[in-house]
Amino acid sequence: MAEIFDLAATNLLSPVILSFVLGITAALVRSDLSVPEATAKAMSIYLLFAIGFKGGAAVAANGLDGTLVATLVAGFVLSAALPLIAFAMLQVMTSLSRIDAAAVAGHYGSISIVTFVAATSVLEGRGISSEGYMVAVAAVMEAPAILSALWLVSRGGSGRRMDGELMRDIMLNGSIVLLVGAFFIGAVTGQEGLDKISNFIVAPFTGVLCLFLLDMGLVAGRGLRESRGVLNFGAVAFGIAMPLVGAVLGLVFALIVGLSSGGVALMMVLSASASYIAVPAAMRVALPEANPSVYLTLSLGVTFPFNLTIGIPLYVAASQTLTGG
Amino acid sequence: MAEIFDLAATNLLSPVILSFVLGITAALVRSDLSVPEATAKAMSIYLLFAIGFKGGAAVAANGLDGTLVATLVAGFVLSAALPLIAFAMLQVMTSLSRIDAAAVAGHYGSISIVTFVAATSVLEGRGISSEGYMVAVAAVMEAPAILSALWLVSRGGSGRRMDGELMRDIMLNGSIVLLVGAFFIGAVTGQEGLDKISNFIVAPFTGVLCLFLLDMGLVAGRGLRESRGVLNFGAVAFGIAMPLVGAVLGLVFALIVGLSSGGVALMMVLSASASYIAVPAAMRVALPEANPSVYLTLSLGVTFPFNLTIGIPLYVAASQTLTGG
Amino acid sequence: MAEIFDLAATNLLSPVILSFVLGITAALVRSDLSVPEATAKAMSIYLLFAIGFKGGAAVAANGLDGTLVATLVAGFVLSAALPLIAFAMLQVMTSLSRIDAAAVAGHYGSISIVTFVAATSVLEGRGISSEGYMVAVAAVMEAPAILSALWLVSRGGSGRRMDGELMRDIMLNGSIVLLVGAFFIGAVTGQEGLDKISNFIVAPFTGVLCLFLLDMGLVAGRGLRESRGVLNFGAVAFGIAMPLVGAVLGLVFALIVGLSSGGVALMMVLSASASYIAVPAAMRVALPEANPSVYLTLSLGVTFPFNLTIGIPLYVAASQTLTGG
Amino acid sequence: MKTHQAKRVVITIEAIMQNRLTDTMEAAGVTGYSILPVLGGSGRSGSWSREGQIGRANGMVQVICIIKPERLDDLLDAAFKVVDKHIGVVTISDVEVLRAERF
Amino acid sequence: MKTHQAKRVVITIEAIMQNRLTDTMEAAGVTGYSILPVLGGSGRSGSWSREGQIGRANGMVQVICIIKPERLDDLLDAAFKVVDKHIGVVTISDVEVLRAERF
Amino acid sequence: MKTHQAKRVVITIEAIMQNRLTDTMEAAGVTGYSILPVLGGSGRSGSWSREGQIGRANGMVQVICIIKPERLDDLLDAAFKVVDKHIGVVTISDVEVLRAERF
Ligand SMILES: Nc1ncnc2c1ncn2[C@@H]1O[C@H](COP(=O)(O)O)[C@@H](O)[C@H]1O
Ligand SMILES: Nc1ncnc2c1ncn2[C@@H]1O[C@H](COP(=O)(O)O)[C@@H](O)[C@H]1O
Ligand SMILES: Nc1ncnc2c1ncn2[C@@H]1O[C@H](COP(=O)(O)O)[C@@H](O)[C@H]1O
Ligand code: NA
Ligand code: NA
Ligand code: NA
Repeated sequence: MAEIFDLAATNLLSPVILSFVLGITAALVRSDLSVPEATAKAMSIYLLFAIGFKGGAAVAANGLDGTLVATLVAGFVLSAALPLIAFAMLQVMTSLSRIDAAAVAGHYGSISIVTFVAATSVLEGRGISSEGYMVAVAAVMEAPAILSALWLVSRGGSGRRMDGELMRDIMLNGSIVLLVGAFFIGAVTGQEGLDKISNFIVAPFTGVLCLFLLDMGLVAGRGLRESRGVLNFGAVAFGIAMPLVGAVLGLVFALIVGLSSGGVALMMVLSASASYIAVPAAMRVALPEANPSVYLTLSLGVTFPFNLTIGIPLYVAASQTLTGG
Repeated sequence: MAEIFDLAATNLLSPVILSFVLGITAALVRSDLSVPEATAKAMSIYLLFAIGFKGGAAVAANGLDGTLVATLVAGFVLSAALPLIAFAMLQVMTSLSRIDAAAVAGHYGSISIVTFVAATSVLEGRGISSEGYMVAVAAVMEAPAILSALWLVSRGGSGRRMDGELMRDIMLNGSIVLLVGAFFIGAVTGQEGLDKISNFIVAPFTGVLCLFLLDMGLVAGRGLRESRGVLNFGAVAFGIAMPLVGAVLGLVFALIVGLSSGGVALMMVLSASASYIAVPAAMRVALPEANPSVYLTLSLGVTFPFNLTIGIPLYVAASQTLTGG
Repeated sequence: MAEIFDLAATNLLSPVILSFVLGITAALVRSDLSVPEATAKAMSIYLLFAIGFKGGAAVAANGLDGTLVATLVAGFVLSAALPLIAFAMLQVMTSLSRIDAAAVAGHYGSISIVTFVAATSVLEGRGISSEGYMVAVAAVMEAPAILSALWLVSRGGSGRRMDGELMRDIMLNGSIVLLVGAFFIGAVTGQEGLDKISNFIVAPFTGVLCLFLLDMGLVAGRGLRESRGVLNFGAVAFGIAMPLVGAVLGLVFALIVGLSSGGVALMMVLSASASYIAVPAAMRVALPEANPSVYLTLSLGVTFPFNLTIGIPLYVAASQTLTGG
Repeated sequence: MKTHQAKRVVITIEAIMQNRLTDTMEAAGVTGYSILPVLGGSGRSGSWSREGQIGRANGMVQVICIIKPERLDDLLDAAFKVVDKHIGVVTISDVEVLRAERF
Repeated sequence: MKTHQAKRVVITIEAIMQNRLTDTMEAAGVTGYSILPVLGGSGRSGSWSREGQIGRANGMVQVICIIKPERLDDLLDAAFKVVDKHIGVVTISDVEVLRAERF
Repeated sequence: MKTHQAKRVVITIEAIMQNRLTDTMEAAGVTGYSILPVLGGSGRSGSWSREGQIGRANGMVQVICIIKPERLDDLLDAAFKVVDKHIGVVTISDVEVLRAERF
């Protein structure tokens, strides 16, 4: 227990987290500090490329163990199933409309790649290794949740919202393509490839993550300011309870599959995190009636900071205790 | 004396200065070389974050010595007082209107953070250490000069220009918030934090500074081209005399406070430098009648290049001679 | 021969090439992956600055050998002469109009700096050194081809298209000024200057090149998609035959001048590559009737990928065999 | 200088719907348009800004289309199909164009 | 397709004054507007460009507001308060809007 | 609020021709204009987008000019010289301006 607090404190006082806090604070006091859109996108391209490549290179180094397929399937099932649980919880805990609840639910089945990145950086900091293919699992978990969310809506009577174009948009969205592509490049070029570019994708990684989280803090803080009053107590409670539920489910699946201590922690993080890129975009197209401030504020303003500060150290500690890792 | 020339030559032939020269040359020959706005902003975010963080980490490493408060007070007083001197000089040396003179004066009380950054990089190159909290002094010196400038105008009869919103804009402008925020993060996470991100904020720092100065050169050169004829001989003379006056005052205050050799040099640099971000923005809001080409050309086109090339080595040499450092 | 295949395979499976393939694939499957314009420009500024600086520093280290002037002259002649050959080939192999053929021809006399950068990175990877002043040769080869192209058109009867302003635009275009400027900075500051910023311009270089080529792949793929049907078989054949012709001519000139093995390879690369920045811009101004999809698709969609994947290893192998290097 | 009557249609629409809109317009035979970026704004669904955003879910663009008056209704029908359920403002005004043969 | 008469007001104003302008507009009950970036320009006070700039002191934006004709004067009064001493161009033109119920 | 009649001229032109156009306009005595970025578009010569581009060869900008009606022809003549052989759309519409003394 003391160790958990220790881990949480170390995590909270890292440059990465404090940069996020700086961003959120700057936005809340209405400073005009801002990161240009092009710069934010450049950093996200960098992070996706680096994390994908490193995952692929790790797979090349360690070989694929038999758990890969099982883990991918587990990820797919979790992504598809979590929205159903989230939806049920939302109907109990909040008074959101059916459509808003379904849209929110979709976000919690899918994943937040920057939460994943922050978690890998915590694991690295503590010297815990994890399966390189977890980034592939992250990619697999992006989309199924969207289908579940749309299914939840169509069950409620409104006609179908999914068409071929939307499906293509979701499967081939830039983050997935870049993450998976970089993973393959890393897997093909292996350690030799990594050596060539590690001064770019490894050495400055944590520093770039700091500035990226500064920006995330600015955007989250601005969102919180704009949407004051959008979320009531029940919704905020959901935004904290749901990641815990997701993490527990992720834990169960990961233990069944037999992942390493680091892999278990990452599976918990993926299940606990909520999308703020792929799913919001899909929802604007497929469910334009759903209120974006509700799902964006919950995902980026409540669950993301919760996972970043409290969630990740908790999941790492839990996985270490339970795997004995 | 020979040493000063030597230092000046080393400084002039460094990649940092030559990049600025390249930028200014490209703009003057009307090359279409340009740095996108988003890229320039990204570099300035990087530099502010890095310089703030390193200052904070230095404070964490060396502890706060008793001179901190005295130095902050000295900075505040200098920032508030320098505009009055500048204003008097401008009324003697130029025929600028009262409002233009006050606007220019405000710039010279405040500071240019990139001049400060260039100076720290010269100090580092020569192995001279300085008080980490000088970045906090830089932050403190941004705003008081603006109030002095507005006071100079209001004394001249025109009603008050300062309102709560402008005050908030000035105190919470992005550069100050980022610099101070990064300083706190550095101070809290200390050497351990620095180790995590030094591959990002230390290793490539000088290189980024080169490209940033390339951009500053482009902007300064374009400004000089556009505003040919705006400045007469008296104004240009002020743009070179004023930093020297500021540097001497900064020297006196720094010696009284008892800073180290590096700290004295930085205090001289801060006093000698003229703002080109915070103050111009405040002036556009509060003194829209003042002519921006006058203050921007003086600050960015005359004083900044002067400090960068001749001023910094001079201030460093002076501080070393006088502190025996 | 086996060695060539080996080299080609190593080249094809490098992170740099695979990033390009990822970009082109993402564009062809219509993923929404995209790099912001400001980010792409920032990377190109970085690459030009780094390659220019390193070239200059190499010259400072090794001194100028007597071949410099001869090589610059050779570059000039090649750039001016290649369009004439290209034009003749286009009239035989394609049914392009005189103006379109002249515009295309201009691109093949000039050079693609990113092909050059990719080649230097292959040479470095294999430990082959080359003359630092080859970047100056690259700069010299940018413009003459444009004049040849316009001469080809004016011979065909339409009045002259070149005016002083266009001439200035071409000679002082941003890429040339930055490349040459950085070269001078590198030459002046030498090894000492390089040491100061090598953590920025050397260490992360290959990684940045990966992301830049990812973007080039996206742009090339989008271009190929948009202009399906613009190029017939003859044109595509030209896009592959012309670099080979250029490379052979470059080889001959380089052997006559007496360059090192690396220098010969780079001269072949310069002659083989086709411009996609300076020349297209000049053609839009001077030959607005020429169809940009023809020259852009050929240069960026056919010849660039060919050189990147097959050409470079071929030229390196040829130069090594023939120079015995 | 001789000019011709035309209509200028400005469709302010969510960025995420841009391709769907232009595809629909092209299917309706409208091939000339320009896209302008929008930095931010405010409306019934609150205010927004593109600053620091990486997602495509918020943010709008302006699709501007100069069109012959007789083709206006085709364009509006096409646009309406896409804009209907989505956030968006469509305005039409009269303009004169130089070189009408070019569009 | 049924359209409604409206006014299109375009206020080109210094970027630094943007928030003051939109706050004043909102205080006057105008909540719908879009902000367009301006890259550069020229006027009595010389020419400018945003290229490579980091400061906020130069550069302009366009605030575009589609508004019911009867609300025009409120908007202009509000805008005038802010634009008055500052650099800025305000233009008004007639437009028709689709879906007037939405604004 | 008192307004004045003016013309709003919008010239959508290749970015590479921007300086040549504004130089010609200035030579014709037109000094007030603003430049708006264009992200992409489509026309007879196909569609384009600025995404990921580093070259200046494709991409357009909008040069917007508010001008007194009596000065319109000078402007159009000047613009026409540059736009003539080049890709570009020129539109003219009526606007009212506040503070006509400022332009
Ligand atoms: N009256 C208006 N004038 C200009 N732009 C508007 C107007 N109303 C809405 N918009 C734009 O359309 C977006 C969505 O509007 P709404 O659906 O009302 O929230 C706003 O954020 C603005 O960018
Ligand atoms: N007549 C005009 N048409 C379009 N934009 C203008 C006009 N006059 C001024 N502007 C814009 O407003 C800015 C400031 O104008 P000024 O106050 O005249 O210097 C210019 O740099 C342009 O961006
Ligand atoms: N009718 C139009 N409405 C708006 N923009 C247009 C129109 N026609 C052409 N454009 C713009 O001008 C560019 C070149 O047009 P074009 O010369 O027809 O290929 C297009 O890519 C658009 O950005
Ligand atoms: Na999840
Ligand atoms: Na000062
Ligand atoms: Na060539």
